[in-house]
Amino acid sequence: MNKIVDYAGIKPLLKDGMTMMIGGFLGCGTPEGLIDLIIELELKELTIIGNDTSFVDRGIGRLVANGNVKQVIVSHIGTNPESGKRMTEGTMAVELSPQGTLIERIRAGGSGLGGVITPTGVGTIVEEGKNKILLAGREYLIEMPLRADVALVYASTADTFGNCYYRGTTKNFNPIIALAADTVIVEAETVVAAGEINPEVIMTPGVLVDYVVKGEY
Amino acid sequence: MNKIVDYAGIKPLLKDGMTMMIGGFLGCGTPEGLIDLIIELELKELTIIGNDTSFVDRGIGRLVANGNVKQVIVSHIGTNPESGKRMTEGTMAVELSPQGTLIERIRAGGSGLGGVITPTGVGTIVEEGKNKILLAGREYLIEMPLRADVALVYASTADTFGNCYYRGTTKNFNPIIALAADTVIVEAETVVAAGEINPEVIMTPGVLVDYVVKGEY
Amino acid sequence: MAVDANRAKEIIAKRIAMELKDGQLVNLGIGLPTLVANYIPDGVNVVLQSENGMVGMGPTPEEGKEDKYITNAGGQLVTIQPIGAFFDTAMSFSLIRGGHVDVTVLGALEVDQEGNLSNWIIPGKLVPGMGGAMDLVTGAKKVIVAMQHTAKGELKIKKRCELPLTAKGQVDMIVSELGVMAVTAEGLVLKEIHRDTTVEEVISLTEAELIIDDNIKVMEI
Amino acid sequence: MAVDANRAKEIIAKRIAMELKDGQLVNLGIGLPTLVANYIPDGVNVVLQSENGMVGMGPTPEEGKEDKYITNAGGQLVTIQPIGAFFDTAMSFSLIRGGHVDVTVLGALEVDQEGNLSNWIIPGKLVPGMGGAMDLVTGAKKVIVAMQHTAKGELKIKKRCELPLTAKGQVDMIVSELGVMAVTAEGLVLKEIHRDTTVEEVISLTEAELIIDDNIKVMEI
Repeated sequence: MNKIVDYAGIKPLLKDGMTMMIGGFLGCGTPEGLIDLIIELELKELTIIGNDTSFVDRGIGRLVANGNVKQVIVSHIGTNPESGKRMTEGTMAVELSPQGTLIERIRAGGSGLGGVITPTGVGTIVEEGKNKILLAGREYLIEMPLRADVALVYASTADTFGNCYYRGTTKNFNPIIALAADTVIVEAETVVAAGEINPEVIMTPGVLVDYVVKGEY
Repeated sequence: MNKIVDYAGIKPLLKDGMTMMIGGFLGCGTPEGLIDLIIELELKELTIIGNDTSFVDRGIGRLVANGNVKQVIVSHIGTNPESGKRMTEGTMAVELSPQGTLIERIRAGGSGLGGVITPTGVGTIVEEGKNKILLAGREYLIEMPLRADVALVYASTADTFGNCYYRGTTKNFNPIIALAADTVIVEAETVVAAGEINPEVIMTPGVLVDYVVKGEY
Repeated sequence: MAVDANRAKEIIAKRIAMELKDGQLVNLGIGLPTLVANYIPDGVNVVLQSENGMVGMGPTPEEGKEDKYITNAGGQLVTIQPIGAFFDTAMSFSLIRGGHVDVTVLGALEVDQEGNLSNWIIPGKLVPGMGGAMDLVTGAKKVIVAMQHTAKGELKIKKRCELPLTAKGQVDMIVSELGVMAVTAEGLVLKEIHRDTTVEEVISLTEAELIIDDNIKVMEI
Repeated sequence: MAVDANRAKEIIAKRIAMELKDGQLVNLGIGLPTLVANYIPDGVNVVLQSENGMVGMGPTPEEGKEDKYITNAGGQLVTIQPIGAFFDTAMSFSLIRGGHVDVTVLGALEVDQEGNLSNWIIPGKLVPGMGGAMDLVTGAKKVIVAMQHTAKGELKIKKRCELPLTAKGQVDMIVSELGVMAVTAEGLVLKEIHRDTTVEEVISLTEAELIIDDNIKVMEI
């Protein structure tokens, strides 16, 4: 089973209005070639789930600045002035979720768990509109799982079966979003034959991956 | 900071009545030297949390057969006739938790989450006495976190700072229990200097580990 | 139709193997379900999961090539295929509970016409524990029960399970040596029978109410 | 006592560095808290966490030795020490929320005598988002606020925070260029003051009610 496609092969999979999870932390570990593709396709009304909106000229930040995005669900927008501007103008909705809560919501969505029971946000405006629960004498929020139509994953190395290895701090959200989307697309810096990645360092097994594209970054 | 001790150095840490998490899956990835130590110390009234009670002559199974155990919290006891016998006699209590629920309960205990919201067990006797919750139209159980006084971890390789690498299927419960105990003791097949394990393959960072003993198995 | 246990198991395993599709992630329970791996058609490559922490599980190692740190969920020595990966039990059950396992095949003590399954406890007699079975039956996309149609004369395909359940209403398909049954909104539908039995015999050996499929077929094994 | 911002930050960072103990896992927020790393005493080896996915974070790489795939939570290039490890964000916040981080040092817009902290939003003006701050303040064993005592004449150590909170009642210690305050069950206790200020001056620049410690000391920096 060979999952390798080129960027042209990815185009039909990306559509207006989709919810997309995108890996990366301030752009480190974001599949920039897939970002290019979204801009080239002039996609509209996207909902983007990721850690942050990065910088204006990098990763998710480029999609925000380019006007592809209807809504973001992230933990931080402070490094991208376009995000604040669009939020204030009312042209882009922003849901802020604490980073640890956000990653657990994605993990829950990908792991069949019905929600996340976290102390983070109790007593703050983050708790507004959410279920609270008292367990073993402590108050917690119940935060709801997140899933997406598509996950755009950056891998340092992927094999033709889709197994992924993430080097350094590129791991961040990538192995978690690969659990939580209907279609998982990997942009890999290096592509190798199945079996060439040590099975001990694979964080995303290929069974989770639908397509692998060789990155041009 | 050198965390290396010998078995004698571990002895004062292990006491009657403790709750212990022990790594391994049917004995694969269990620190047998630390099991020996518990037997040698003739510890009593232990509560053991682990995947299963293994076989009579292996891993947690040896503690059950030797009478060190007051209670087990596991997903399976079928491979160890001593477990069923002691449960029937009433000399050992058995709490059965579905495997995926059990590992999430330990992960929750080690990750500051207040519980686990899982569909597993709904409509079965597993739900007895537990909170149920309806979220997004589906019914879930709320399963409570688990923590222990001590985690007994098996690692293939540990460094002097406590960083751990687990080979093959020895991973199982080991990296998760290392999050969820007040004291974490690692028995490593191989011990190396700090920095000799590739930081990409470390599943348990040394900051979680209190003691490392070179395994004699 | 009278066949011995080994022949019955072979029929069941062969038929279930035909359900598997190329590229699927499959979890086979201990015992009879494990035999399914022997009959997977040429050209169909499935990925086997072992819930202790592996995908891409391969067969028993050749003598001299055993690795004591590569074991399956039954504790036996196995191998890993080139497409495989190792991980911890939390990740393993993210795959299982999260719906990433396409097919799970499990044995049963009892199964019923509403798709309920009992396979982990006989109170007061046998308490092995559920292991990963509850999560597998709850989380896998397709749940196939592999079982001999009766056990020592007892009917095991019930109107309603009497033993404690493994999961409620999660079974999709039951395959026995006599036939193939599908759990549907209308009830339990007999879709196929073995060439050496009759619909009447299957009905007589089944406590559940069976709906006979209009296009009932002979098992192609 | 009038010092410029750089000197104030140096005082704060030096004093907080004295709180750190050998072997602790420490998370330093962006900005002023990052400076703490420059003043850690000899013989004290702490492990720095970067919440994007690393423990054992080292300093900025030498020129020519940068690795674009080793970055900190501010997106800057860093290095990893021999005792370090990389992991994903879920593991990173298991460490944080799970109480494995011994000390976190963060900046503040406001902090109050009940240990409340506001540092992530000024509604209608500045909405950077909380990033990992809410989890850090909720989960870390010891929360130290590093802040200049006042900002443009505004008193920032309040009776009660007016801005939206980052977390409720989680702050343990506040260190400013004027002194060291501890949040206790009795209230906010002034434990130390800088040698160039007076208790009266600190009180006058603090909106919160300060309890003066019987054994109040001069900051040893």
